Amino acid sequence: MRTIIYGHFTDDSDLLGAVKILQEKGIHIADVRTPFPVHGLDAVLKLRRSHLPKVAFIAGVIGAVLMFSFQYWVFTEGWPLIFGGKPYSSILSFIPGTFEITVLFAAFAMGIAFLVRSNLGPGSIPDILDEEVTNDHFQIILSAKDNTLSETELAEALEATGALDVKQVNTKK
Amino acid sequence: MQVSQVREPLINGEKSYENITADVMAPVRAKPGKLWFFGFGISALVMLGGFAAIAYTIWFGIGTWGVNRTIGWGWGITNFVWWVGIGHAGTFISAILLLFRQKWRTSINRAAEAMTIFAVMCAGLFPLIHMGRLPLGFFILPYPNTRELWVNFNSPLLWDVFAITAYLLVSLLFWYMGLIPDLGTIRDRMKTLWKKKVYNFLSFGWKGSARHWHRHESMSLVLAGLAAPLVLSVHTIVSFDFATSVIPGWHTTIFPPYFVSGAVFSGFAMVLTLMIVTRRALNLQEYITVGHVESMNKVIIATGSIVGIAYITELFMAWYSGVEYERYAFINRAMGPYAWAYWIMMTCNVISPQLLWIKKLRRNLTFTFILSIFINIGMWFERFVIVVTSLHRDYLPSSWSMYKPTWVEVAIFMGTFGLFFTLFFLFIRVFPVIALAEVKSVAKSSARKFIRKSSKNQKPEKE
Amino acid sequence: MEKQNIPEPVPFKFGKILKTYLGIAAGIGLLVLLIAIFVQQLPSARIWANLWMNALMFLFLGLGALFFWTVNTLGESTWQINFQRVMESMGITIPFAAIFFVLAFPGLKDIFEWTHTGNLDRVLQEKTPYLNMPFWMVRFAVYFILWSFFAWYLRKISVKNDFEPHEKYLGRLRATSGWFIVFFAISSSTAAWDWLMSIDAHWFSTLCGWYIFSGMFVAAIAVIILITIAFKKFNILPNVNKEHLHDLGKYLFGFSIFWAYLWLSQYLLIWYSNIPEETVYYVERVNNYKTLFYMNLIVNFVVPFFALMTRGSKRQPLYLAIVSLVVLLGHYLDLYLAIMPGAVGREAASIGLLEIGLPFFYLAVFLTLFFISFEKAKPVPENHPYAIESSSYENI
Amino acid sequence: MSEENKYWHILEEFEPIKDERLPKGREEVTSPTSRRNFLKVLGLGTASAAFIASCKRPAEKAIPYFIKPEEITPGKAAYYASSYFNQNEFCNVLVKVRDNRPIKLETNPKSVVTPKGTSGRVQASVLDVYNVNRYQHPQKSGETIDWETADGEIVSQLRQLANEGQPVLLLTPTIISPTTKKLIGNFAETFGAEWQQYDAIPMDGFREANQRTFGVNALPEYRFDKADCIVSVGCDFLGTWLSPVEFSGQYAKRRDLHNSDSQLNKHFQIEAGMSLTGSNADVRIRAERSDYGRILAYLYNQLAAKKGAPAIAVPTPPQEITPKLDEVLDDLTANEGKSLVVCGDNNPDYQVIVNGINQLLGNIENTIQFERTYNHFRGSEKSLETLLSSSPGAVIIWDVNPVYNHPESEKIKAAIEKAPLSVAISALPDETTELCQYVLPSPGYLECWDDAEYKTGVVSILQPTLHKLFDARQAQESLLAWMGNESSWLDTIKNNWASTYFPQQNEQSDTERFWVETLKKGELVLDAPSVTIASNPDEIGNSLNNINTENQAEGFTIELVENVNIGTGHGPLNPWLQEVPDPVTRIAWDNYASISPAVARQEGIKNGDVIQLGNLTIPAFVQPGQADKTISIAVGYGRVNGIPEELITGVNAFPLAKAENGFRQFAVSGFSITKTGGFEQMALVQGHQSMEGRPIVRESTYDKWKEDPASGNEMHEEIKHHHTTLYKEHEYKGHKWGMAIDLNKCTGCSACVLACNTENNIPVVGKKEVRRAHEMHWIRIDRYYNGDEENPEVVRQPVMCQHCDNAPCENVCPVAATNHSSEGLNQMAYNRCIGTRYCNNNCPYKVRRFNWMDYTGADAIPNNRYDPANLTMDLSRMRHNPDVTVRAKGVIEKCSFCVQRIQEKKLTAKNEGRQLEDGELQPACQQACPSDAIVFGDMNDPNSKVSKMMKDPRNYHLLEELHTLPSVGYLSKIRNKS
Repeated sequence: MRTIIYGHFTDDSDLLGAVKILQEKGIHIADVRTPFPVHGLDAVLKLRRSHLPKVAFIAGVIGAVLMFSFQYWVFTEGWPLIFGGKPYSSILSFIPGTFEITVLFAAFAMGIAFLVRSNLGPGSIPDILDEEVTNDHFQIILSAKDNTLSETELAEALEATGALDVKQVNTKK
Repeated sequence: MQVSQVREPLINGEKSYENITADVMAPVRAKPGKLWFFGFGISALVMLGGFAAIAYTIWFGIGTWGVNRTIGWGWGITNFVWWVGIGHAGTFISAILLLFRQKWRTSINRAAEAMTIFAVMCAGLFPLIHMGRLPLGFFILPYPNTRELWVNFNSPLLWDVFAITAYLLVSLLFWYMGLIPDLGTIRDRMKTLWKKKVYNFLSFGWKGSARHWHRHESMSLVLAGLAAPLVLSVHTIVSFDFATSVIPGWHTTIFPPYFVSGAVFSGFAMVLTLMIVTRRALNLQEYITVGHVESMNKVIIATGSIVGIAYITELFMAWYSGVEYERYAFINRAMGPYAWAYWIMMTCNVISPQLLWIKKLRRNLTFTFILSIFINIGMWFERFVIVVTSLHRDYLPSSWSMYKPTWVEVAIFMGTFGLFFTLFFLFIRVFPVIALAEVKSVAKSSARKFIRKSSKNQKPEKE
Repeated sequence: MEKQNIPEPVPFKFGKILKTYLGIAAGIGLLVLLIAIFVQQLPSARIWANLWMNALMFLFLGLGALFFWTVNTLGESTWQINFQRVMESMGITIPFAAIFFVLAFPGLKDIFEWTHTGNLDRVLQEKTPYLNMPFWMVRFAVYFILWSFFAWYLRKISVKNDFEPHEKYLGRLRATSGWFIVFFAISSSTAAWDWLMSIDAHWFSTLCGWYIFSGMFVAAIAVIILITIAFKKFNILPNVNKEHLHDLGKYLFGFSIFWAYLWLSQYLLIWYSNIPEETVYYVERVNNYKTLFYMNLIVNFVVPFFALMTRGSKRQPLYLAIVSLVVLLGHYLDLYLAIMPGAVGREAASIGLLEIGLPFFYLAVFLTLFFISFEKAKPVPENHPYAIESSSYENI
Repeated sequence: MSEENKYWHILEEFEPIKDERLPKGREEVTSPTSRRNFLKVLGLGTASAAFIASCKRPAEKAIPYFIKPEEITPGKAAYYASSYFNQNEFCNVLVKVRDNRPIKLETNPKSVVTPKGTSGRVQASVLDVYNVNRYQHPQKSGETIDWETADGEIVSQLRQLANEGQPVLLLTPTIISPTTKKLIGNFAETFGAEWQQYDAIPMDGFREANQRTFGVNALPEYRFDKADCIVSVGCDFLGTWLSPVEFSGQYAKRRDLHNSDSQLNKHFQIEAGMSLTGSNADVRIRAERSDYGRILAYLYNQLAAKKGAPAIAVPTPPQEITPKLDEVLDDLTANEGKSLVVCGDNNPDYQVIVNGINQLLGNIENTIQFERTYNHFRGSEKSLETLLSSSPGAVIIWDVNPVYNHPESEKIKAAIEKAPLSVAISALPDETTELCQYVLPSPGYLECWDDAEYKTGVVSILQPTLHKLFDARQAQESLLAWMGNESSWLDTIKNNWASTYFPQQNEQSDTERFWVETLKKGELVLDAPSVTIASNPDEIGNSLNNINTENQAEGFTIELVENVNIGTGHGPLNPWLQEVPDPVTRIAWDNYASISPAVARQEGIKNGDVIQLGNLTIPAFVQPGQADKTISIAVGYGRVNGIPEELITGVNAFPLAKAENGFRQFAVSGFSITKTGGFEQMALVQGHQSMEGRPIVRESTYDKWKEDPASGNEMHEEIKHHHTTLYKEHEYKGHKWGMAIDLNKCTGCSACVLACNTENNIPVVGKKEVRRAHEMHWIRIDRYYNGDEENPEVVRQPVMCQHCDNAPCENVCPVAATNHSSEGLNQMAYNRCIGTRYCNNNCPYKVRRFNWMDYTGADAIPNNRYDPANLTMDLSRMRHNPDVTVRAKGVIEKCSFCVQRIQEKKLTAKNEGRQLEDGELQPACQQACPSDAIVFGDMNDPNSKVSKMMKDPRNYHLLEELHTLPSVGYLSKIRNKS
């Protein structure tokens, strides 16, 4: 059982302004929802750089190692055959396969990581407070729980920033 | 970031975020018209015809094609390479242009990517059906088996298997990840519940949270970084199919980069062909502007000229090499029994794109449309010239021979068009043809006139 | 976006200290050359080959920079404007490269087998319509006249816009760049055939031209980075920020990969079909220059690939500078491998004092010319219609 | 190899088996049309052979051995000595038998007549045995009847006719079997019958001429191996004339240049149409067919002038060739007694002059010998006189087809139909059997007992290697039966031998032993009879006069020639022979009118344009080297009866032949060409005639070779010198198989192609497919023309998989279906192949073949078989070599160096605990090559013949500049010309 206060703006620069103001007031912002990635918002919200690239890198390395060693094993240990007089370990021939698998691993590992991390995915039901968020509403969500101020104070603060129809709802969780 | 006033706007007309949503979603909302059903029906029929021809081939054998002891690959592989080539534009646009921070990509990348995927599907058909024993095609997969028999990692054809699969999957991923937010948008515009449910399922429950956007952006960038070399690798490997051989006209080192630029060349042409029609049909003229067409035409000149230079380099090297077989191969191309194909290729690929140096033509839609079709004809003939003309007269004159396709091959080729357009027709009805979120994000900086709905008593401070 | 407080730009002066340093460097170079000739008495082929190699390297830096600038102009990209003058001034050195080539002309007979008219085998006989001195000279002249013209004219327009700003200059800049690219697309390949591929006269590869180009481009970028960072350090180009370095880093990273891609394409295809008339080139190098052959790949691909993979790496001036330096040396090595085995042969060719010392001379001359030209104009083009974009963008 | 051959020696085993050996009430194993099962359960042997004889669908039912006949080791081949004879083709052969099915014919190295190689026809003949169109039961006017009734009715009628004194005519081909001759003699007595031997293309003119000049009615023995200078006037002795297999061997001996002192013969060919022999000549002189007489006369007169013999002025041949003829004369006179002049024309006058020339040159008794004369070609114009003039009461036609191959076809038809009794004894239906009341099926020669005296004093035995498949009976048996003779035909032969030949030899003391030993060897050589040669020079005078009065030919002259494989009309029944392209024109499945390029140009005719010649409508083919006024057409085509639809091709040209003063002439003048406007695409397998100046076939001249054996092959060293590689070649320890082909010996006879077909179960794809370049042959004989199209020089090159060590094909197969064996073989795993055809594209030699459709019935998908020649029927499948997989649709195949043979021999050697001897194992092609042009062996063995040849300065590899390192070497061609 917690209370959520939210309101929206119709322009990204308004939003940025508002966020700054709220932060100056030391109000913790639970979430901001926008129709598109607002430029500079992540900086203002001080979001840490994502780790997804690292995931990609690690997965890629794994893919590369696996594929290469597999090919090498097949041609030297598994069943060494002579093809057109080429040496058994014809490294150059292994490069294309290795490359493709590397990219495949990296890309999908990252894709999956993204979905898991943001718990998005087939069948996940979002808590949508304002459907226009995916259209032209830039929404700020405050939670009473992680703010010292009371619901009403928060609402007022939000109002003050110029947010439109500020509402309060109680949600479980 | 600021944009210089000199730049041509990417979005015409007076737009607010709301308008953009409405405009782009219109086709998904509206009921499909007669024209749509007509187009869809035709393509579906042609597709079925193609499948029938494929069944016929599998049943009676490749002997039903025109290929023979000398020319082992005919239209089949020609079409394969052609389609793969076309399948290069989408990912190129959305990956490489993203890396090069070309904003104009935003209004076309979605459709282009879709086209890429469909084209690659069409392409993928051919290596499969040109096999003598398709039922045993799974042999090319290195699956563990009791005989411990593996595949031949030396074979470019096997590299193809990896390349095409990886490319198709990664393109799909890239495309879909980009779609998620827009699907969310559609979901929230849908009135009927089941549609809402479906689109919510498809949108993976997107809610536009800043954190998600943050991750989404960095993921897109890395994906682009991964996709860029992938695009190059795919056609590079396709070119290896020929370049690793010893056949004059096939074995030449310039093939990898030249195939890639050829691919982008034909891909962009195909995108133009489609976009010029689509923007009309779905009236998106304000988003896909003449400016967009011009920028694409520029890429076409660039890649087209690279291809042209490659042709000439090949020609010169054939002479320079002093190898009689090489020399003959190229003399035969230009003067042999298949010279007509060679000259069609030359006119369509090298000469006609040079017209685009003229700004007027570059910005002329009708001209561009016609040219784009010419280019793809030319690119098809390029592959025909490489595959057939090189093979039909190789080393030993005793086995020289000629090739002409049978109705089966023609039907299959047509069928792939059917498949391609069937999918495309479906696509424009269920998914937004333009990347909503991305367009919105550049709307402010690049729209001719942006309608700013101010929130109450809020005067924004300019960046 | 990281806000940096931009300090006041310091006007660049090509001062005494700098001159003396360069003088010393040039002196070392010449000294080494003299030692090589009179003390070590190296075989003439090696001397000439070295002069040839350094002349090429000298040219590559200017030509590469010019290409970089023009191609960005055409692509309507604007981020490079803040250090555009660096490229301009590098381009100005092109005509002087011609002089260095001419200095090496007496040694052509030592470098190019096909010049030994009289005793040519069948294949070389058949090549004479293209590989003959007069025609070769004509081509040489044409390349340099046109390249120099473009370098000079583009620079002229760009500077002109500072004083009498007008949009037409941008248009002219684009048009000229276009023509340059067209000519460059052809000449870069043919020049590579004339000056490098024809050293191993029997060998041929359609890709050779583009491969050489990619190497040149990377080398040029490396130098642009080095100079830009230096100028930023001394606040000559204060407007150059991390974002610019980041992008330059990306270029270095990306085109190192592109170079490796072409390297692989060429080697793999020749290795795969293993036809003597082609393999002859690589057999020579793999057997007799084993270490250098693989070194080449490591320095020019492996190092930049892993060093510049992360975001941070590209935004660290010092770090980026070091990597660039390594890559620059790498491409000097690449050039060495392209020239020496054919021109000098296994026994005489080795990396000695000459190979290490001589470049200092050329480098000194290059920088001198560069500084002189850079001093002449404003460090950043003013009134460039897109200038605003260059100072205000960021990498995600 | 002959050492391991398990020859036949216990006769009883071939007695028809008694019924109780057939297991009763056993469950029948019915097999689907899969050959494999068929072989598995069909332990066939004598048991099921009998079974097949009795049932309609042979392979459907089969029975495992109840009691295993001890001569059969399942999976092991047995070889039986026998002989093949058909018109101008005779070979002592070893019949390779697997599970009691003859599947291949191989050279009998012990033979004195044909010790090396066979002809293509011999190789293909095994297929005839399993021909599905064979008569299976005796027939009376189409109705099946049993032998008893047939015999009863025929005998009674014969007796009746005999009493009425009506002539009974027995018409046979030339019989060379001494025993049969005797038998027929008796028969003729018993029924007062007249016996006539008939040849489709008779050589009675030759016999006549020899009668006149030498007083012997005989065909002498020609010794091409003894001749330093051969002059042939329109005589195709390497392809179709008299005894080609034998001659090819002799000829090849003199083309061998293995060491510096070996002597190359010089071969002049004076001819109108480009014949196989002509295409091999050192010097080919292009002359009109109608000028042969004059040319011979000219040669004779010139020689006579030199020798001071009487000469009779005869109009000289055209100016342009006389100087060339003088050249010929110089060489002839330089080689007196070591030269040989032959002419292929059946005109006795020509032959008389030829004899005259040879006499003047003193070749008689040297290169022409009369001891071991040939016994075939007994037929003559008179053969059919009785039939045509005095209408006989009964005609018994045994294995001849005059209705098809005699110009008087219509008259013969009438005569046969008129005859009260007409009996045909034949294995297969043909134009003649159609007309006869009674048709008595005779078995193929592989099912028969017989003997043969091909050359006087060399007698060989034919023995059955397969129980009679159908309810057939040998003609001899019929005769015996009709004469009421109880004794079996085998006994008759044995008795005859015991009485005739046993006394003439002294090796064996016991008749039975003698018989068995002869059987093993397959041949009995008796001392040659001595012959005295008369000499009557005035005959020459007469002949010269006749030629003098010969009236000048006007219009075009059509010369009827024999196709190397098709022969006189037997070939069309055999799809294998049909599918092999003609070695000169490279056209399969058709005959055509060869016209000269000049004529083609002026008449505006292209290949395939249908033209009208008299009442013959036939596609034209532009043949370089063809004489302008002569049109060559192959006989033997246009067969209709007893042939599946797809195999009916070409036009029957026999009707054009005509008799001139009592001798059949195959050159007829007075024709004009008219275009019909029709077009027929011919099955031409090689469209491009020129080598484009590429070093594919390297050649030089004898003189140059004597100075430098590497002449013409200099680039081999140069390329070796430039050889570089980016990875070192694999080492092949143990064996490393290689093949060397001597281009100087190969005549292009195509025996290798057919041997390969037989050995490797290669499917027949038919005319339509060959047109589409879908032919399947693993070995092909490329033919290129050099020089002017008027009279080009011809080079040939057999090309099969080169088994490259750096094989471009192996690299690119995605599924590793083709790779390199540890013995250097480029091997194909058919089961693994998925048919991407990438290997095929990548093969510079284009030797890989793809199964475009289901040619063999081995494909899993039903109802998609493409088998124009009905070779996938169960009976035809019995010919398959069980050691070689039958390939399915969509699979690549190619020459395997007969890996199955390699394995077999290796195993034998291993079991016998010894090393493989060089030459012990021979692939099918080498085995069948009559001129010993192909040599196979271990290149790791420095003493093996092949490694010696590889070291020969003439040796080179095809496209060696590509560094594919082939295991096949070619020895450059050396022409003996100035």
